Amino acid sequence: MHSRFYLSLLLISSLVLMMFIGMGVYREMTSEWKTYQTEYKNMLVRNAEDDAARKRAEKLEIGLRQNYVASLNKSDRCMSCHIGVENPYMAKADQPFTLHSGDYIENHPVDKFGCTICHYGQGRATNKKEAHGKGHTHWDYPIIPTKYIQSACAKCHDYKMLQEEGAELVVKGEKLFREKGCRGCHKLNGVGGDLGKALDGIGSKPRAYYAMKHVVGEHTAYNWIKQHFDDPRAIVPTSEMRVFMEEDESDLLTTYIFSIREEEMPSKYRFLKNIVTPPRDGESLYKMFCVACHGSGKISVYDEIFDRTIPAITNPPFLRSADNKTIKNIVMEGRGGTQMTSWKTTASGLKEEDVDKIVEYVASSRTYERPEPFNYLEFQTNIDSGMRLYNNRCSYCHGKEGKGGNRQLGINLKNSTVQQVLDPEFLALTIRDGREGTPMPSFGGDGLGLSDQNIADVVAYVKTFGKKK
Amino acid sequence: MDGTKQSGLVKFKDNLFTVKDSLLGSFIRSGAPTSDRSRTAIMFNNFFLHVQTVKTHINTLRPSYTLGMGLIALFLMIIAFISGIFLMVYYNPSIENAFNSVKDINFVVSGGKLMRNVHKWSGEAMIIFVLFHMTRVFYTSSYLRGREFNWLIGIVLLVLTFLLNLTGYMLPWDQLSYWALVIVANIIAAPLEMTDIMGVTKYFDIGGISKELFLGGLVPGKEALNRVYLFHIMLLPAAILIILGVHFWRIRKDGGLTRPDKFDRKDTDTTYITPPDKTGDIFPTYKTYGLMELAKGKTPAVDNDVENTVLSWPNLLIAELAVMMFTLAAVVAYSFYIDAPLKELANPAIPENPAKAPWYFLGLQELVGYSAFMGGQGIPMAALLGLALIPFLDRESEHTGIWFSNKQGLTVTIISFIVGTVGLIGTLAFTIQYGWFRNWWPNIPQIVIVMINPGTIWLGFVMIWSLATIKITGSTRMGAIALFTIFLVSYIILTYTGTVLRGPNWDFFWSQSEWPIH
Amino acid sequence: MRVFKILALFMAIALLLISSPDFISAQDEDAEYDDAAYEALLEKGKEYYNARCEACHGADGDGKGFVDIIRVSEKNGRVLEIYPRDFTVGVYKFRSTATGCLPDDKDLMGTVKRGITKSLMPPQDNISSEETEAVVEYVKSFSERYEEEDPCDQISVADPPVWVASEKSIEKGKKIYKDMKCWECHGDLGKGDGPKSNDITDDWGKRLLPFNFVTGELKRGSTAENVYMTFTAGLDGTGMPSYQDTLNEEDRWHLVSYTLKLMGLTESDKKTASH
Amino acid sequence: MSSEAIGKKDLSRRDLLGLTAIGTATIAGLATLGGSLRLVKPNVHFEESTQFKIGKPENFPEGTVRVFDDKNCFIFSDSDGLYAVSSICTHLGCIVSLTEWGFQCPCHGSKYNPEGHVIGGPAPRSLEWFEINQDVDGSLVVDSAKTVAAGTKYIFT
Repeated sequence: MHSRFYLSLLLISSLVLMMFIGMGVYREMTSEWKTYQTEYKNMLVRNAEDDAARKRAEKLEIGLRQNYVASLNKSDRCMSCHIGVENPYMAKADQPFTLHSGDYIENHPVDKFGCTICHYGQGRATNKKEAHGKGHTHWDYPIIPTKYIQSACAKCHDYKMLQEEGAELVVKGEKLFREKGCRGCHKLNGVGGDLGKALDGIGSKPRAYYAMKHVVGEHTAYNWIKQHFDDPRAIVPTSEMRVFMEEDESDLLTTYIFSIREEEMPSKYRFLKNIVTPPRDGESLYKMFCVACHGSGKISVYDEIFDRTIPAITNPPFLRSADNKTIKNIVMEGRGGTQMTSWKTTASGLKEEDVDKIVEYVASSRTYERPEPFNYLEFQTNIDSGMRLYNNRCSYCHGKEGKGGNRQLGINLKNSTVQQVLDPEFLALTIRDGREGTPMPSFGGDGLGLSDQNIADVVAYVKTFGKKK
Repeated sequence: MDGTKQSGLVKFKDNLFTVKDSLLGSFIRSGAPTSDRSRTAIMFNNFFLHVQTVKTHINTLRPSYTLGMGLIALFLMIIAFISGIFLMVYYNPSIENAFNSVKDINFVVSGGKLMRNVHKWSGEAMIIFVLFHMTRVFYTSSYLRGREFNWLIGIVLLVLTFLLNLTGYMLPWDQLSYWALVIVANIIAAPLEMTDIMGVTKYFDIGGISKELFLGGLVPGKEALNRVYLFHIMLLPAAILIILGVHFWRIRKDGGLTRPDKFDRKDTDTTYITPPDKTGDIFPTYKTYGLMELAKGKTPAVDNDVENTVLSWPNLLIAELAVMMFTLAAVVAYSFYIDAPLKELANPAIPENPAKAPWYFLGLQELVGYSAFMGGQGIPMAALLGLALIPFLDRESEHTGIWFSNKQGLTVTIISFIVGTVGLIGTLAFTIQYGWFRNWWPNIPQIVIVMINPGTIWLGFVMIWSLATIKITGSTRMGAIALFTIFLVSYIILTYTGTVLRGPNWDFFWSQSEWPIH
Repeated sequence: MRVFKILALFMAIALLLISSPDFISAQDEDAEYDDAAYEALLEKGKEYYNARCEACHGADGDGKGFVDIIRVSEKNGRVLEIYPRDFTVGVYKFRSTATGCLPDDKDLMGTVKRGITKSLMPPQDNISSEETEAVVEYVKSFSERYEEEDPCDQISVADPPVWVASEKSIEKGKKIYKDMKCWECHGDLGKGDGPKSNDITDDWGKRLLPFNFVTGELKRGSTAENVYMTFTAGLDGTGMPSYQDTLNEEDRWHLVSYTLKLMGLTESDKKTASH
Repeated sequence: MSSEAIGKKDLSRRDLLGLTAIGTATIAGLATLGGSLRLVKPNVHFEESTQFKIGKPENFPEGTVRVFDDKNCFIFSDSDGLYAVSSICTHLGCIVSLTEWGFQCPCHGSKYNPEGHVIGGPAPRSLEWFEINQDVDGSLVVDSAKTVAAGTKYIFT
């Protein structure tokens, strides 16, 4: 009866401890992978064709399988469950035992490549939830959906080879990336616009890089990228991204996006047969950097995303009044206060010769008739009269003081390019003749009836916007 | 010659045949514990047991007196030490491998996950039980009568416990580790706030230098991990072991655990003791004493109090064994169900939102929200200083060994508890609702915020409250009770606020379920 | 902010109407203009029209000004082609009169003042009431319809019932949206992408795109009353009919609730948006 | 004597609860210790696959001697066929080098003949011979985890 309290405490605690140690051992014994391996072993034994095969099957050791590839720094334990991945007899088996599809593992043996180098997921994990890394697992790189798996091929192979040998999805994605004008806003390898985030290593950004709030379904980077191609503002409400996808284009681009990775493959894994550099002629460059906003450039459109008019830049009336030098100036300087950023080499990484090519392409539909010149300097300009005219005739599109945008059709006149780079003749011509194909009407004689003197006055007034008061 | 040789061999032969008994005898030097004498001998012949007295006061054995808190804290530490050694088998302190090796412990090491959980939870439970132990010691006035020094050592042990936990938190090199490391490094650099105000940062950058020494660089990287690892597995454990040794030695020197001056045995005492054999042996009724050592306080076996002592073997040892088993079982059971967190790999580019320190520092982080220097260094220092000074400012030792001293003590505790709860929640609610100086006057100088913020105001209030209590009750003991109670309440409320009520951007939320989805 | 602006606009208009009784009486005495005064009014209107309206609506009011088609690229990439209104036909979308009727002068004046920002028609916010009257009178003079017909009476709109935009009302509206086949043009989710959306034309054969509730504000303004008026009066010249006869008043208000929900303008939407 | 008796009696009274409690505690403690010690044995090895490809059979004409340093293996080809010999000394694991007369271990002077048999020094066993297989694509695969009897030579086409 003595020390009853402490002895009872000791007895109960010891029993509880033993119970939990036992439960811990039991949990180890019945882990997910052990269950799968036992099932696999039984399957092999049951389906063995002869005694020798049965003996081999019975000798199968149940234990963790690890594929350690030192040069890739990968320790993949996927085969602890996907144990039949190299067994040709498992072609028709269900997951997780099934043979790897296609003939990929012939050239990419599992013991040299592992699994996560292509499929991602958490190779070190030994249960399905953690290994596949979906949902709330605190793993940055969940297993990649098979529709995007070709992004992994591009880590080692060149696009020509991929095109020829059955990885055309990522090739198409790469082409789309060039032709949708993604780099008009996003820098890649230091070249591109500044409106969006740089895309270097975007494919290996961790999960936390993305704001997952609006993503439908699993909160993975794959879903984020795919869904934001489909509808940028559904994922990032304040996004200014202009990208409009047809059917499977978003999948293709997503595939390409995940091939842009930070980590480099060791050279012995890379297999570059024939690298073909993508074309860098004027049209390709225009597509790469301009097309996202300007489209074909033939018509001008008021854009609700930018909340301002995106001017037409390849229509003949524009080209008639703007020579290559003017266009190049606009491109190089950009238009301050608008989404048109500067394309100087220092700002965009684009070489000057490339800008020349783009300008040449833009100007290629120029007809060689020149407009009747407007000798601005001959006029005695009256800024007050210009102001009155501007406020009466121009301000309801271009806004007071030429700010433009915000549900006003006219473009911004206040930026430094208009104020400093463009000469008054150019402005006067534009006012007099208007811009066909854009909402800018002709204000000159036959049009809305302003005299040349009036036009000169307006130009003089417009040119005062840049001055600081 | 021949005979001598012969007898030598015979001797050797005899020794050889009796080697079993003599070997056993050298291990069990006192014989089987069948008599009081041998039970006593065990206690003082064994290195590990001799730190304890041969006889133990019944009061010490009463679970309702000590609640076993100190013992539990000790055993938690031992569990953490042993499990830590097992984890060290696999852990690799490099930024390339740390995270992976922790993943390996979780995934492929047999029982690795359980071991990691045990290590984590025993470590964190240690904080709670050290605080509980401190609370017990305080409310039973056990810091008095020569125990002032041991109280100070206890505070050092508390700080070491915090540091051990904190450094451990940083080792997995996941997002939690990394951002906790960043926050802690910047709290260390917080004196910058003061030197900036004084304009002497250029000449005397104590904050910056401390941070650089801690991190081995300017941002957390491989050097920082190495240093943290060194602290966690070497310096801090060594320090805590040595100081713990002193702590126990002082308990012995101070005359064992405290007990009331007037101690009455109760009938219920028999459920947790075995009364000594009164017959013969070394504690006869006619006993005499020799001077063994000089010790402060009342040794167990003087005066009539000897009636209230029992032999440590088996009474104390069974109690200790039971508490140890209880602790181990509880930790293993908890660890079986609840996994230690492990988030994504550390990413210096993407902070956690909210980037929270480990929970036991979230009270501080709440204060840091007002001023990094005051919250991270000033107020904690003041609180520790206040705690350390308690035994020197309150010297009323008449109620030693009695919970809450007396009825008045209990009343003061309850009132202080209510005042602390209401006052602090009010202060926090006000700050959360209306903001602080910077929200009202954006250009206010930093020095004003450093000096006057909800944290310092609360600190001031606590001091005034304690002084007022001393004045009203006329007892320094009551003032100490008021101070300590509010300290405890503040720690709990601030920690709760920082842990549960603060969400992304350090905004206020009633619970984590209200956090916006990322 | 926008709500505030719209509200301010309404307040201004309301104030204007209340504070100038002679303005209203002038309306009533429309027919009693003497010719000279009418000519003077038209002249004034023409002056204003030529400065501000001609560029788009054309010197002859036929909608063929120099500006021509205005293209707007919506946020989802859909490009709307906007043709300035042809005043010679005398068919107007934004009326407070029954379908097929001429609009009330107040409707026209309201449109001039407010502009149609969605279609980039700028609001004329610094125009006096006389000028408005003059320009409206001038615009009316383009159409022969005004010589033959009189405008119908305005449909009176009561204040929206309190339950508009409530959960229950939205549910009912959703059902009506389905039953009345609104989705055929406007799409299941109101994105303007219903099965018929690709082959709608206006009365003059120009292609029309159904309204996308999700991205746009309503041209006549996105208040509950305006939405209600659209359902009641229809948008003449387009595929949007009047539901005055097919839905009772209560049902129309339910439909308003659902529309507001699709546009994200209900109270609960605003709450979540501010988070 | 009497004290002994009382002691024994005392012990027996406490026996049931006390001995059970202490016994259970001992078992629980040992179980915990045992379970913990199991943790020390690694379940996975961070080692590359033991199988490695050496190329097509036609690359190994008669008389070929090839050294695979990173795999610790020699490949020989003679008139009887192809064989793979380990370069790890059976004494204490140093790497042997090829000489005119066989293999020489630099660490403690073990000597082997060209077949891998010990001819001198402390080595207790002959060098191991590895299994060679032909893969589906025709290339040869050596598996250093599978040893075969010394003298096993393979003929591939």
